[in-house]
Amino acid sequence: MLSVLNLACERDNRMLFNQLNFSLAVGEILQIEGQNGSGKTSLLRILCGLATSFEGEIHWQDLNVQDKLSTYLASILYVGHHPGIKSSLTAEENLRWMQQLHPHLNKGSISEALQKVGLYGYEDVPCYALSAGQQRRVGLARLYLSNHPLWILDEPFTALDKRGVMEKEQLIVEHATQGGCVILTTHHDFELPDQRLRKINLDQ
Amino acid sequence: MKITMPRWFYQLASPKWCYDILGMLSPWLGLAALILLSVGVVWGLVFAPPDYQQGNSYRIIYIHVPSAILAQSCFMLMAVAGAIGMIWKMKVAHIVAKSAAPIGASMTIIALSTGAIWGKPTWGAWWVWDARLTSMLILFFLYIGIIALYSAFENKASGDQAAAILSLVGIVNIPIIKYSVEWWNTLHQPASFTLTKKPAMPPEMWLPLLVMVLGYYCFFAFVLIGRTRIELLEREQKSGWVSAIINEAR
Amino acid sequence: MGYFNSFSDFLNMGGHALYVWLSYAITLVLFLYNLLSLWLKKRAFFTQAKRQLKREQRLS
Amino acid sequence: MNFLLATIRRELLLAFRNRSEIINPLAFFVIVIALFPLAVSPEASVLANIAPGILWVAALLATLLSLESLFKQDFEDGSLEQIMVSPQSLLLLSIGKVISHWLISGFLLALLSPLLGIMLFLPPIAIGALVSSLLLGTPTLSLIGAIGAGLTVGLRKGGMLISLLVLPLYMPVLIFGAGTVQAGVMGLPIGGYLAILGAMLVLSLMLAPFAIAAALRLSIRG
Repeated sequence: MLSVLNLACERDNRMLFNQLNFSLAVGEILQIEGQNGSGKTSLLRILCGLATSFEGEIHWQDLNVQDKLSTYLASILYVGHHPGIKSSLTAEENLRWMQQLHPHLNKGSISEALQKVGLYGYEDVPCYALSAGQQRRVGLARLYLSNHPLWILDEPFTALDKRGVMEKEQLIVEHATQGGCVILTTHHDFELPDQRLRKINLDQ
Repeated sequence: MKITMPRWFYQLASPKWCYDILGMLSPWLGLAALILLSVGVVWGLVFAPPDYQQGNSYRIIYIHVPSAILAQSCFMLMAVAGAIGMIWKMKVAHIVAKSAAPIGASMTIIALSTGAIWGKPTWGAWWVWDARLTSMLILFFLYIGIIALYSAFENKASGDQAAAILSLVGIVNIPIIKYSVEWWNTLHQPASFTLTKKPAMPPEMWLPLLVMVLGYYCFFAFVLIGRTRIELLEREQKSGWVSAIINEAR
Repeated sequence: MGYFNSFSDFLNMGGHALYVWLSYAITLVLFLYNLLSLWLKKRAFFTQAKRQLKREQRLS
Repeated sequence: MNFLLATIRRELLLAFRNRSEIINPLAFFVIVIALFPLAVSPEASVLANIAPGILWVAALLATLLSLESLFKQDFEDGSLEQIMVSPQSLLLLSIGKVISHWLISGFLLALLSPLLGIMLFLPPIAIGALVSSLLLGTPTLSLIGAIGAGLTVGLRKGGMLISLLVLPLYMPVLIFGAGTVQAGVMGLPIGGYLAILGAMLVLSLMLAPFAIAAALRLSIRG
């Protein structure tokens, strides 16, 4: 579905990565590894069109992403370090805004999603009153609503407890088995029983 | 937004080609500037007749008017170069715009200070809120803003684009600013006497002015080319052709 | 000499000497400043570039 | 269109939740106005003379100060990123943000201005001119200022810079805005002035959103 050809990115006169080639088929999960500063976040930002200073090509369903940016953007869901959650709005209001932004966030209802991330009963509490882990879960709740074929997740497991991590892993695998793709970075050892998981190391 | 342009236009995008061509032009422009400015100054100061109303103080016109013209042309150039840089992603155009900004700012300083000094014998005050001086002052503020914006960005490419946006916004605003300042001026000082508007200037007065304007343009181009070439070297320091130049220079 | 009878007459500028010469002096200073800053920029670049080149040679 | 309305609704809700965002520009406006009688003279004749200018300058500065934070929060919490990676247009978002910014700054300033006009001994016949000029002029200020806010949002020290970038561009609006009130004081017709302020508004409404969106795009890409 997604293929990357000869991708190169330079930042502050330093080559982050060069000659990067990979492709991602339906149902695959790609984990990007690398030390701090190896360009993981930069790569993810390039893949979702947030950074344009790169060379090479990105193809989505055999079309160049830069020519068909809006159709591409309609099919990806990106959750970065800052997930775009307003602390003075409640979890429900935040998710409703996300639905305004992404028409594909239409699987099930918001209250179901909040229930699944364990925030049942917190719908009308403004996010600043939630703990860091709970806020993170508000940020990730959109995954339960998503019908996007491609998820791009930057460190999705930070600030989550063990159970939260397990649930998210399960969710990611489920997304892949249902025909989606996932690209993510994490320091967490992400062990999967089947052959879906692929890894790229940016240090090499 | 892809528009096909003639080949030379794309060659402009090659830093090395630009560096070489500009290097060939530069000495000629320098020479032309030197000749035109010396001829113009001597002609204007010595051989042009004094003004019947202002006497000899009008000789400031020969440095005031060209600097005011240059200050405006330079802003126009920055906006056009910025637009080219944004549309065709041409680095060289951004570099030209960046190199032009400080020169344009110094031209506004010349226009402002000579205008203010000229005001003293004409209106009896060192500063008068005259329409032309006021719009020149606002133009100076615009230049300061653009230069500050360049220096605020650590990433040069972002700074270039930010300044390009600002200079495009500025160029749309300049006519509005000029018009409103003129209108404001007539409201507060009806029928004021303007410095440079003359019913008919005899040729022995405007010919040296023309020479000076051309001389200013050549000087501007000379300095602009010099700054652009160095900025090109700075940005392309990693590439082979720049290393060759550095090695040659030692 | 042009429209002036003598050199001192020229310097006097019909009583407007201060204004005329002050304007021309400011203009001259700013023109020279432009040239000087150009030269300084050039020199700064080449000293920096040479230093960096030496450093790279030492490393390799 | 739906997205535009949704943006405005969200922005107004956010402003309502952090009420200081609404109150601060208004308080600033009042306090700056209160400085002038103390600094210049409390005499009615003096104050009435400079009132049009003061009221307009104070409204302009209040708008400018509130603009600084227009995109800051959205930039820091990732909301702008989310809009960039969504299929929604940044252009509509910019328009929506500016409209809601105007509703909580310029619009309220205009509503508050008659009170301050009276405190500065502005003749009652000029109050209409004051309110109408602010209603037509402040949206232009918000639009132009949002360009500066977008350009500086990614910078660590954007505060002073935005004033430097935006104030020169504000001058035509200031000239005609204060001119409207001045004409109102003298009992002259103000239709022409309002027409020019309206023309400036239309022009900036057509062009500024593109510049705002381009500025935001460049700030997010870093």
